Amino acid sequence: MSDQTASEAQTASGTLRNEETLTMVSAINQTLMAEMHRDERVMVFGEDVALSGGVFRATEGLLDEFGHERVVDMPLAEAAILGAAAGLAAGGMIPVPEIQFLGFSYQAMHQLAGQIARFRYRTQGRFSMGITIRVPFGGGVRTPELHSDSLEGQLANIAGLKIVTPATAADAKGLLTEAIRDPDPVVFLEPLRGYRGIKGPVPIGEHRVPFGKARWASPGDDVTIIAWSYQVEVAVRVSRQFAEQGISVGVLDLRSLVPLDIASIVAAVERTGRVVIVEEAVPTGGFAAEIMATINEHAFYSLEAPPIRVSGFDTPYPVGMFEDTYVPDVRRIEAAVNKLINAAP
Amino acid sequence: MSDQTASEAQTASGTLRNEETLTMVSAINQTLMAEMHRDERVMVFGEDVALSGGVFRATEGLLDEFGHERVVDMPLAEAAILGAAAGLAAGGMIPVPEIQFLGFSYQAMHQLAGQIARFRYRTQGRFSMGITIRVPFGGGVRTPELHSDSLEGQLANIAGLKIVTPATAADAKGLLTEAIRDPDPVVFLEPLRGYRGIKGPVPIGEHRVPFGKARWASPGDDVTIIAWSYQVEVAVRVSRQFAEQGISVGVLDLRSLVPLDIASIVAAVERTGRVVIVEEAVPTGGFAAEIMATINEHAFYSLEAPPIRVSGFDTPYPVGMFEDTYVPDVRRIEAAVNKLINAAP
Amino acid sequence: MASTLHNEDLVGMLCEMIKARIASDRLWSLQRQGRIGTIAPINGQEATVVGASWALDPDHDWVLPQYREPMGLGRYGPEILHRFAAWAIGHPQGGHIPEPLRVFPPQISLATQILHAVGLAWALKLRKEPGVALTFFGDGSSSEGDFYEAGNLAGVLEVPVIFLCSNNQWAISTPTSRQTAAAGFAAKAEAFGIPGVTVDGNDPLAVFEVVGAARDRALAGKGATLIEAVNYRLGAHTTADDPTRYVPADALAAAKERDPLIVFRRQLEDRGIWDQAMQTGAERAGERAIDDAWAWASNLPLHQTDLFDHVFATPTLRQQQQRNGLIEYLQGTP
Amino acid sequence: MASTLHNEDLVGMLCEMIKARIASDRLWSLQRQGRIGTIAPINGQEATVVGASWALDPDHDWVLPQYREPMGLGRYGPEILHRFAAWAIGHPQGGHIPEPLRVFPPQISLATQILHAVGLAWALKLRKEPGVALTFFGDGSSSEGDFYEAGNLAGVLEVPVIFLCSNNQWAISTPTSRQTAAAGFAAKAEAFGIPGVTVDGNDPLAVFEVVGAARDRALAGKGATLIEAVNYRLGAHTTADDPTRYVPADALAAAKERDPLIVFRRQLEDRGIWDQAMQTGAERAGERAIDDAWAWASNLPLHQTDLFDHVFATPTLRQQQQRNGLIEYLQGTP
Ligand SMILES: Cc1ncc(C[n+]2csc(CCOP(=O)(O)OP(=O)(O)O)c2C)c(N)n1
Ligand SMILES: Cc1ncc(C[n+]2csc(CCOP(=O)(O)OP(=O)(O)O)c2C)c(N)n1
Ligand SMILES: [Mg+2]
Ligand SMILES: [Mg+2]
Repeated sequence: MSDQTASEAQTASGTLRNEETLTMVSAINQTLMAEMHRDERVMVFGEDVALSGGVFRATEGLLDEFGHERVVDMPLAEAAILGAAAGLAAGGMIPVPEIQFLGFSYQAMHQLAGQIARFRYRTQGRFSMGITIRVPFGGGVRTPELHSDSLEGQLANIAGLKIVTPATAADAKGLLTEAIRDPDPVVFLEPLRGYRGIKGPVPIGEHRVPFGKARWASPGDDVTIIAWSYQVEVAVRVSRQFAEQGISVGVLDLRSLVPLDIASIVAAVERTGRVVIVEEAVPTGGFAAEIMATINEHAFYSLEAPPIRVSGFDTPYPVGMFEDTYVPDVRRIEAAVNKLINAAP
Repeated sequence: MSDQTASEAQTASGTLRNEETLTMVSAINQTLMAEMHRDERVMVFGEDVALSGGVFRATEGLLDEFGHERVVDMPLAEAAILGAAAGLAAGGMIPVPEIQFLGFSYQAMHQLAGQIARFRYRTQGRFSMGITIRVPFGGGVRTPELHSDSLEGQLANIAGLKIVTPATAADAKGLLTEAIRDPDPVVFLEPLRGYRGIKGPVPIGEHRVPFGKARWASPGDDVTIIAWSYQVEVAVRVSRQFAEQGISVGVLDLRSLVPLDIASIVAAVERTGRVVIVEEAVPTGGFAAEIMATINEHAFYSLEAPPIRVSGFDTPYPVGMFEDTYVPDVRRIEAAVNKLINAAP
Repeated sequence: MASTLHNEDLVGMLCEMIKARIASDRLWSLQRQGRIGTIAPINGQEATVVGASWALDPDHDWVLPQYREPMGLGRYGPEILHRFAAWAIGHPQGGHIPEPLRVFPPQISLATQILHAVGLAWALKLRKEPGVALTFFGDGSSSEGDFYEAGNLAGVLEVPVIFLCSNNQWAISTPTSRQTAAAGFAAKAEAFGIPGVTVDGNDPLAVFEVVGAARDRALAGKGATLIEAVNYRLGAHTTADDPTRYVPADALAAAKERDPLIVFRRQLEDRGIWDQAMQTGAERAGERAIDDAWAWASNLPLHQTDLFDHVFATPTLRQQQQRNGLIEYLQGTP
Repeated sequence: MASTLHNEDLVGMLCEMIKARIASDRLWSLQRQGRIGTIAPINGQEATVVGASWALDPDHDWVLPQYREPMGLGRYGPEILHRFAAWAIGHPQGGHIPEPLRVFPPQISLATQILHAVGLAWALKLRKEPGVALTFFGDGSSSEGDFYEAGNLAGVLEVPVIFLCSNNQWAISTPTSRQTAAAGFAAKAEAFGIPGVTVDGNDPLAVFEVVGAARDRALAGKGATLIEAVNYRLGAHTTADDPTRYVPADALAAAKERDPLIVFRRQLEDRGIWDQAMQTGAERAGERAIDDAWAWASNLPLHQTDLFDHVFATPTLRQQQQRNGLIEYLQGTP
């Protein structure tokens, strides 16, 4: 899967370069390093990003390289982190703030949804918010409360934010590079489980992956699984298992939710007519519902059976002992695929 | 429409009583009055709710009736309003806080989504949050920024909140009564345009409307419009116009989004096969997408054409001069109905 | 320092104050005629805004207002009032204050701009630009977490920011006694480790002086200052408000005695640098300024499809599709 | 007042402090064995928590902890530790502290509980119940807007709440110098118009005294107090943290000299009310307490379908459908 990514990845020069094998967290760390070298306006700040290098070590080494002016440990206040980012962006900097866990973006939602997402619009282009907000999210690692919540559905309903969800180490690099260079605010969602759990070849040197272009993590003709972030990895496992039975299950990795690659979704529905959508979130109002709506609007007549969403449940993200039940896994996705295969066309 | 509502409304005693004609804001005011008389644990607080009776006069007269202990002007801090509400609920009170406009619930999202919605779950029933959060929302009255945003899609993705959206004066009373008596947190969304723009008969005396039971604001066999809050009013106008052409367009008023009346939605789809969903929100990730997903999951094979959502646009809620274009109106809904009528089955 | 003010400055300040009041009153009437949306008058806060603006250097210093102050920022050029009129009309260009004007658009989500000011001041410091960021906010807004987070962050970062709390005694209907139990709003500076100063907000010279001192301090690399300017809201909260429901008549009457436009005029008359002719001239100039702003704003072209502009630098495919749908709809061919 | 403490109180306090340390260390090892999730040790903060709890009346006073303090709340009964062990395991019952215990579960979303404490104290006042609400929070958490909004609201409402900032010098890797420029955390009380007190958080008697005074004040209807208890985090932030990356070795060594367990023990030995036998006994009792808690927690039954319980008093239809789907899935017949 990762090989395919790297070779498919679009680079600025259009050429293919050497690769190295990295975990996702290393790919992120290298990218921050490279972008800070490239443009001295890029700065990293947040809770524990400097001295300790981040609770997941994503910002390790940046302080030594760039000093206290550009790598800053902030007081413990998420609204201050994002509110200051807005001011910094207006003042000509390129802020790359970190929110320590996505559940704590709620503390800053008025700055994120009410301010950062609207600043360019409110000022009709005077102040653009070229801010990349890095945030870990997603389940599977037995964290305390509010550390594992998948809130992308809520974020996607906030017009003015781009929502980016890498599923491979190479994409983490390519999409993060793109995010930092994008003139608009990007919420860059990093899967907790993926930091060290996802590893793969990453192009050496500049590597950009445009937003809004989904990736076939695995091609397939019978059923399509649409996923993003860590669940792409799970979906690919499902696809491999079906492949052994001679059933061809494609996995479409959305890469970014906003902008959304509608064309690839339509192509997937046209190709297979049967779609499973996987998300770790609360289903009601989650992003899988948006994918369903998009399919209905653009590819309804190609559907051979109703799309199925495999999600968390309509409960808060639960305590550790419920986690494996809550987060979609191979078996639940398999069941959905089987149901679609058995559905009459 | 309102006649029909009042006579359909379910009352605790099951009998029909006298009605009076009220605006929605008067119905809300009377209900607060009645509930505060009924149970002395009920208290109302927020910005400008006491001395001035609320910026829409919804809480007018409460201070005189119940005094400064139970009707309280708070410092200007939304997180404090909802955070204190959580503590009050844990301490045995029945808080009915007001957030002055839904756009400012972002300031309190960590208390709403992270705390109030999860308290019962976190404590496995020890502390329940019988809080009713009254909030005006929705467009059409040329407010400044962040006063008109429809965020119900985001709220619905927060497990643990009930989302209630009255569309008539009678329902405002019946649902608010229910909300205050509900042991769980309810976000009670009041349409700005409806405060004085919606008027109708309201049962005198106790009147309760259960959550999760949609209402046929107008019955219909050819197409169903699913709507909530003020857009029900607009949809009914659309329905009347089609009736003149001999086309029967039903309007299903959801009344509450969480819990959702799946059965009535399914019945509507089975009856008409063609569905328009109306929301004032940003479409991407909005609640109309959830309705589409629900239809796909429960009534896919009854669809005769793909459901259509009529929404705002994927932009922040705009300035006044764009408002009439942004908010769904009769013409846009009509166009959607016509498209469905013309769609091949 | 106030000592560096020349007579023409004092005259200029009073002219700006009069202009602000006239603009405010005019917008009030326009709202009453149904020609613009909700508007929040500046009446009573002119001395605070004009005094502060006089201490700033428009070529280097930034202003981040709440929603009343733009009417008093004539020192930053007539464009500010033009844009404010467009904002009141509900035209999208009202939020666009063009380069190189160092003024932010009105802020509706209270206290959020205080954090923006800290971020902006941080950028000035990092880029070694010789300016400060001054942000206005109300007594009510000081209760929001953002105010405190901003003050605390500014204390830690030592950035060139000035927090100017315009204490007009009311947050809509909520008096300061329900807003805080602190010994005044300047006392909150203790929580941030920065200086806090209280000043008579009806006296533009006093405001000028403390803002000037805060600016000197900031430019000297010594960081933030919190200023409380005490004034009184002489009108309604907004056109949607009825203050007779809650403002005690005697308090209002007393405040009107201290109306900065009257007091400062008297002061200049006493100094012999102001007379009736100048008053009439200033009033005419004020009328002209709002006439111009109104004319400019009400002649702005608008296409409904501009609704999609500037959400992102480049619209998404979905936005383009929606825009195309809107064009069809507007052409009546949906 | 400290003067009302008897020898058995002092002995009881040290016993609780030892119990807390032992529980903390045991949970640390259990995490290292992979048997529980992330845990935040209490080491270094025992005197603050135990001293404060001793000033409270468990029958009337509430405690709203952050995430470390539950280990030190033995005064509220052994159940607290039982539940905390279940919480650490990731069992849903860990968050349920049963009636009538006046203790909230651990709070993860920092500073949010400070507002809950104000609301709860408000309820006590309205219901005329003779109790106070005490909330613990860290130095880092004091930077959140919620802390300030809570302090300000408590000042206005004059409710019986005690804000206890346990200043262990670190918020994960962030030292207090990066957290605020204020002259200490107690100084922030100025912003709220309430008293602020700093106390040696390594001395349980000093903590007992200031909390007792704050409680008296609160019960007398005089409102809130902010207390800063200065101590030092002797261990890692959590089991996921490596403090050697950022805690200066000399500062830690100096703090270990002031380890409250050593200092207070010495004090009691000097008074002749503690000896090695008592120490051994207290340690055994501590081991037993965490053994019991662990046994209780690890034997709790669990059904995966309980996942849906208590979201609402009555599940929605959709939740019921999801639950039914889960049952099918668990039975392997999806
Ligand atoms: C975050 C937020 N909450 C609530 C409101 C509604 N609101 C608008 S103005 C106002 C009072 C503001 O008072 P103050 O800060 O003192 O400013 P003033 O109007 O007195 O100049 C309120 C509550 C808002 N705009 N933003
Ligand atoms: C709102 C919020 N932001 C961030 C975090 C992540 N986090 C957990 S503990 C911690 C540091 C807390 O420091 P402090 O308040 O001093 O408490 P201590 O751990 O030192 O006892 C952080 C940043 C969180 N849990 N909640
Ligand atoms: Mg005010
Ligand atoms: Mg700490």
